[in-house]
Amino acid sequence: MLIACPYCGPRDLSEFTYQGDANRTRPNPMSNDQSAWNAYVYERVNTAGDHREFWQHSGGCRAHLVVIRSTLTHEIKSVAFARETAK
Amino acid sequence: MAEYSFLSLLRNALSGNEDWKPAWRKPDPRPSYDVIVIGGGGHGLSTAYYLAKEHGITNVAVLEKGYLGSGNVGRNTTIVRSNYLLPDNIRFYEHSMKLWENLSHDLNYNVMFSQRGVLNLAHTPAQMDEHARRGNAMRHEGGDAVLLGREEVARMVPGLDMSASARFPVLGGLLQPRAGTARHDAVAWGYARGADRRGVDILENCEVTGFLREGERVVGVTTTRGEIRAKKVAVAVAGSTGRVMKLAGIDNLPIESHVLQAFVSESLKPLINQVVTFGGGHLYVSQSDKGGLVFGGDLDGYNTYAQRGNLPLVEEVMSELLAMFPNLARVRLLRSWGGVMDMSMDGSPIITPGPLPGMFLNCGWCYGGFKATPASGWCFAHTIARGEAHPLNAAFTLDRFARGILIDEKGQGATPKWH
Amino acid sequence: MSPRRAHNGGRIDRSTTLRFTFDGTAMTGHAGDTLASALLANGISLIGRSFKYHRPRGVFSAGIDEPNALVTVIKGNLREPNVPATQIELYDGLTVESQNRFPSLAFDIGAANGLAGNLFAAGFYYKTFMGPVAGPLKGTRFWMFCEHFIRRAAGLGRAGHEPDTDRYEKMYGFCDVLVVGSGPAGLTAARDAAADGKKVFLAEQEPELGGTLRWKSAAIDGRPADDWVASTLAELAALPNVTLLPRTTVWGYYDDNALGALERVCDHKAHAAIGEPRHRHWTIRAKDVVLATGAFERPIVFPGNDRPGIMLASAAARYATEYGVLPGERIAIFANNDSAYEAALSLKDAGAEIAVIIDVRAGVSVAARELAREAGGELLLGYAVTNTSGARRLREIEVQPFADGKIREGGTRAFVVDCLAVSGGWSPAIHLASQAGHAPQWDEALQAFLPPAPTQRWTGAGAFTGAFSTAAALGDDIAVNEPEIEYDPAPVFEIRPSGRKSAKAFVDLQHDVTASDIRLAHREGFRSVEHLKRYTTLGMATDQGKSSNVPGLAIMAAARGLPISQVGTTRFRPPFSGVSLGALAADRHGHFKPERLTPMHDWHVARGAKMYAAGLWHRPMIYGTGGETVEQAYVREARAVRETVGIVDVSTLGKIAVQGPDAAEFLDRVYTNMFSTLPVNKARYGLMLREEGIAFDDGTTWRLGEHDFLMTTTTANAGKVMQHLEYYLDCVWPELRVHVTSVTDQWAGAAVAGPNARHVLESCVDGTRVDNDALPFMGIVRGEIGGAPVTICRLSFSGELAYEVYCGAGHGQHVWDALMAAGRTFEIVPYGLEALGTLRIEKGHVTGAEIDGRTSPRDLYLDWMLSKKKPYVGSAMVDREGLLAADRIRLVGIVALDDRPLNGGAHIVERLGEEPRGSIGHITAFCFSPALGKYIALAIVKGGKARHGQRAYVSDPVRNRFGPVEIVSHHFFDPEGSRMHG
Amino acid sequence: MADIVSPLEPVYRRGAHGDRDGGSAVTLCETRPGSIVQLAAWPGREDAMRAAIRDATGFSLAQAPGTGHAEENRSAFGFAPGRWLVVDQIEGIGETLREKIGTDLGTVCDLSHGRTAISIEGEKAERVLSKLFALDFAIDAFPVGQAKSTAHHDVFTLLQRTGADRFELYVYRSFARSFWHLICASAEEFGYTVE
Repeated sequence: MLIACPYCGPRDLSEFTYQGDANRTRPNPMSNDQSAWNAYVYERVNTAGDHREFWQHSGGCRAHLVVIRSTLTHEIKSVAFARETAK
Repeated sequence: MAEYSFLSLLRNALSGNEDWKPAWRKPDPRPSYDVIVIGGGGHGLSTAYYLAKEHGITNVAVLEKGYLGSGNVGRNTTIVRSNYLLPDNIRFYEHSMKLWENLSHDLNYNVMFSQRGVLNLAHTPAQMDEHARRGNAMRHEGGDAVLLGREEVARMVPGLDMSASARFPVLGGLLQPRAGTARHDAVAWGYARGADRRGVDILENCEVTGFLREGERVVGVTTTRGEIRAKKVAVAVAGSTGRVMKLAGIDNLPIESHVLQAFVSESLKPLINQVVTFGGGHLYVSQSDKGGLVFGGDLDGYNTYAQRGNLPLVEEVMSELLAMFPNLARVRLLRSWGGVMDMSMDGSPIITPGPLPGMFLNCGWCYGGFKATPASGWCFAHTIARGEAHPLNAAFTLDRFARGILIDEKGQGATPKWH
Repeated sequence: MSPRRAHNGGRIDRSTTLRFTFDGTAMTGHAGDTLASALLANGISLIGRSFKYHRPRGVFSAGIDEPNALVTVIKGNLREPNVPATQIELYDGLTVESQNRFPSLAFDIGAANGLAGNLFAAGFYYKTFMGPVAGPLKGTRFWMFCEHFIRRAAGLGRAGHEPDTDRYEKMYGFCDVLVVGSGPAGLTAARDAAADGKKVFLAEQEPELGGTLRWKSAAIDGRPADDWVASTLAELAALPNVTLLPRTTVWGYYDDNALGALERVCDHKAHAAIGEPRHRHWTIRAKDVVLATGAFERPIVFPGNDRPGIMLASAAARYATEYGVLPGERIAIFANNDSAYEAALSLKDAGAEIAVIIDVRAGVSVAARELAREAGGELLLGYAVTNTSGARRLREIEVQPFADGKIREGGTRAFVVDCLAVSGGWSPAIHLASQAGHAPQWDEALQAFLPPAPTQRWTGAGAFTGAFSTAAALGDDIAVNEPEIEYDPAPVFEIRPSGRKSAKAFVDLQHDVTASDIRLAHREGFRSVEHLKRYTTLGMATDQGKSSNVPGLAIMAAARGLPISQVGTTRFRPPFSGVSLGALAADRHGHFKPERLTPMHDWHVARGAKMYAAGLWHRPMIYGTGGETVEQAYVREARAVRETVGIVDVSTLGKIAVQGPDAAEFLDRVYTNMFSTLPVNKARYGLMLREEGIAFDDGTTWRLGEHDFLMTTTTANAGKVMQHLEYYLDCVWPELRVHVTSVTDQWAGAAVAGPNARHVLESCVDGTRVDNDALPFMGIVRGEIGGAPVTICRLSFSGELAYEVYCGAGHGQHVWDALMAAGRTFEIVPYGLEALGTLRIEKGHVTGAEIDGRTSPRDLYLDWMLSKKKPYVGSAMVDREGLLAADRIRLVGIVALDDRPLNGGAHIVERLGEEPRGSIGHITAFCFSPALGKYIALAIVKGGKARHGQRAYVSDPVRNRFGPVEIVSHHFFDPEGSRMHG
Repeated sequence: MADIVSPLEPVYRRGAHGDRDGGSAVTLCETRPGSIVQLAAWPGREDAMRAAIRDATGFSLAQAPGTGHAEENRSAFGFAPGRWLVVDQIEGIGETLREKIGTDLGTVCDLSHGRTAISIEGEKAERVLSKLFALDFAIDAFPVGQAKSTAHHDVFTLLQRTGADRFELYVYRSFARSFWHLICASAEEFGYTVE
């Protein structure tokens, strides 16, 4: 795979670390809604298709990215800085 | 159907092998069954087999979208072991081990389970202690484990880098003597034949396209071969869990699908007798009866349903293998493939009634699926037949995450790629 | 009769003679020979033995598709098994052995297996060897007894036990166009792309570029084909934007046009040059790929089709034309298409006699007839080979009339020949395309699978696309003069005489899978392609079924009564052909992981420290002085800390600069306890949880300025903590103005601990006072030691009066030396990890053995660190019922009551019985405590504190250590902390 | 001031090595700059940070990622979003920069001891680096002045191209000795000189 880091340009998969599902929203820190926390920490949509996910360019600029990638073909549809797009 | 034996082989050989019958029938779906098992892999087939054998429920169909055994039962590195750390896992896998030990007789099919031992190498004193902790945990549950010193390891595994200058010198290892390998395809075929002989219908090329519901209750499935109703619908589809459960409206589960690559070298004369695992990384290697070295390492580490991996992981695995066995650099990689793993949030499986009425779920096998095949089917059959878990799978619930009763074998938390 | 060198011709250099040995017999060949051509030139036709029946086998192909002629190459004490003789370039001194034979190649007792062929049919082992249900051989024992012999009989070559000392290398390549294959289509594609100014890589698996043009008799642009190749190559070689990669096999097509390629740099040489790798593994990123990988000829399956002397027609022609070797004196051709007629003529031109051309078709093209006439020999149309004979090589063939896909009885004729050249049509080499995407498409006219529609950026060219002629490969602009033959074959894959019992007809030559095996698989229901492959092992040998897949599929299709298109094909997966494991490991072979060294590393080693691998770091475990045991050493070191002063290198601790106006707020969120209240120049111990409320890491964080913190982490978790912080800053709280930067390597750290620690500092620190007022517990000061700036924090892991002295890493050794010198008066002792561990066990401090990813803060009695005033990562889930359960395993201390050493990983039980049962927890760390004079340990035990004062037992069956212990508080020593506050 | 000790000292062997017939196609050197300083700007303050860098170094760095500039004794380049590295042969420029860069602009982090600087120069420099990093070193893909953050397996590395056939590499100090062995081994087939 080749991930087009918005800062570094297209880079080899070996430079990146997968940081998981980016569909989840962290509950308000003050919230004690256990089902919301359970959903955030443990539940996954596990999409078969275009999947919104975090990657860190750990072997590069170290920015976290939000990547939309097909889990069926590995085709990458979009890449953006997580800071700018994270929910 | 005829028993397999040396005599039957001889008799058939003399008649030119013209009289062999199909190992299992190819029936058409009936309109309804007592139980439908979705997934014609190892777990689905063993579930059907034990439903028939242990619970007398024979009006059962196994639905497989492709060819039988096309999933992980035919894509793994064939390792059978029960060397777990946590008691819930040890008990379950130890039960599996006992079923393995008699499986060829039970099925009248040689699954070639060979107990040549699994050896986990240790490279630091801390790792020796971790291995001792696990070995002791196994011994306290009635399992077998032996802690080996450096010299014993060197004697047991020729070719292993035992030099003091090794990047991670070998200090010893934890051996489970009863562990070993089995012929993976034979397990699927043996269970299929065994279930079929007890009356189970195995329906290949029969993909589930939806669930039939009466209110909340699941009462059957729609498939590419028509609608099939059942009193109970059991799901055992490993890497496809997310996709199948979405058909039932379950959009979120504590499961991620990841690809695990496996590798085989060209065939060699006997070189490695045990299954050996590396402690300086994550790698396991054994040698098949045909002579190929069979090995694998970590997941590629990203969500995927594609049965294909990528190059960085290939290179990582090879460098770990050669760090253990520097004599293998001239050996060639012959084949590689990918299997889609249903990685759970704590690295342990789920075998449970629900989450909908009339439905039963078996998933979350991570790397452990193949060796679990007999016990998974055995426990799942019990759960389906009785409507509640057997003590052996009572801990493998779906609500353990919310409740914080985790079975985190690796201590990595809700990061599936690390389990 | 036997194969021999032709009197002239070939591209070999007859003026250079190279010596080599085969099974100890000295022979010679010429530069340009492969081992296969050289062996044939020496009259050797028996080269290997088959996998199952150990049947004699010879050279079958001239390329990478070779199933039979596998040998082991010996270099010094290194063995490389299973190398096709067709892929070995001859060099002076080459040493090879045949394999899978005992005692010798000519007489192999394994051949007895062939006598019981029907017994060993596909899948036989699934049906037997189960053994008795009861008795001493019950369970898996009988199978394992049988398996022992099966394993020894199976396997091909023997690998060695010696470490491979050769070098392997990685290379990353970037290009606009990667052309795979250098035949006419590849050369043209490379030339065209280069002319467009593209950066081009041209990879060719053979040593010489040119592909089929090296042995096919076409004229291009009015010149002989090899002239055209030479000039095109010269043109390409002169271009700066073209890289030619001979001996380079592109073996894997991965996502986003990443291709793996193996370059065999030194296999054709006796010795590598200085610094030269044996193999180089390329990852090539190509914007576009041109697949010009050609096609593989496939055989026809017929009884007795495996004898040495039977080979592919194109291979026979190639031996004659390229290597100047006649694979036989008197040759028969057997074909279902025209291409073999070209081969016949090449063989005749090289000096062989064409005895007969047998074609299953009733009629052939004019061009083929013309070629047959020129080649000489009888042309038998509507015939097929039905049997062969010859002990260790082909002696005679039998042919019978053949029509409508069937043998017609009667009319049998025999021909005495020593070579049979077979062509069953051509299969495009679509492997890479298949790896890259969809399933291939069956083409009825070509009777072959054509590449699928691309899912990645590649285009096909030449024979890969099913256009087999040279003219088609070169395109319209180049004039080609070649026979206008028909490549479409008759749809005949197997010749199956009816009635009488016939000899075995092999589909997969290497694995001895016969046509009957395929029909048996069908009979038993193993009918899908994958079941067929798995049940019979068809196509799973080292040649990966390059010549057997399509015939095998066709035989299954016939058994099922379906067209081949409906039976499907197996998907190709990497690698296209075997890749050395060494190449894939590349520079990590022999150097698995880099070493991380602290600034004082060389000093530790020079002082005789026994080093310990802590992740990638090396840390001193003990500094043994003459003859000490490990225990004696750490007890001496730890005692010195308790009694006077010691010094330990703590440079490996993870250090993270946390900077910015929101740094304090950020720390409040990631730590369970409060950091915003920490004054400048003070440090505080902090605990981090995962979101699940499970302990993650701990360490001290120092407030160096209002907006400037230095966080320390455990050595093991430094990377993970860094990633954890970056994740929250990028993905969860992007609004916080905080920067985190790894400064682990910026700072050298030394902890000076013991009652005399302050005196040591007082005598060497300039620019600051270090007394209790200036530097209270958890205080921070800055000064200099020996002219180097230092930051000193008074904190204690050992429980003694202690300081961590940090300085720039480049000053680390200098400061360490100064501290050692200052400590001399107090008999300062350097101590290692074992003593560090001893001191912390005595104090009951937790580390990675207790924070093992499963324990909650309450399990470790760190509840006091859980702030009630603010949320933090983990706060929402730390109170789940499972984490509050009474039977959780929690931290305690253990004292051995039998004065014997304990062990990490030993379990704790309430009572000892016959068998180890009833574990209530385990020991995480143990030591002999010099302070207590006892063997003590930390443990995690069900119930924790509630068991203090209870008697229990250590149960350590894997080390056979059992004995009484007392469960006590984990705060063994100075629980009030008076010493460190002093 | 105490001398800064290099982690390469025991393994640093000046002179010609490897294949002498290769004619020393590569020169390796530990450059030992006095200061290596990281500057990090808050989002939205990147332009101001570049202005501060211009004031401190005289280099006008363009906005584009990875842009850098190098002169004899000083260089500066961007290597991550909002982050730059300033390298100077003189010690202590971190202090100077810290005075110029306020909390509202960003942060300054001194890495002078934490990174080991190695230069590689010569006609085979690109080829040697291609063995180690998954980067296209061709000059059109990696122009002079440009910097890239990358890694060789576990060894995180910053690279700046400072000439047509010259690159400066910055690796973590603790890994420097292992990395040095690796880069020397990679250059061996061409012959190399350690300066």
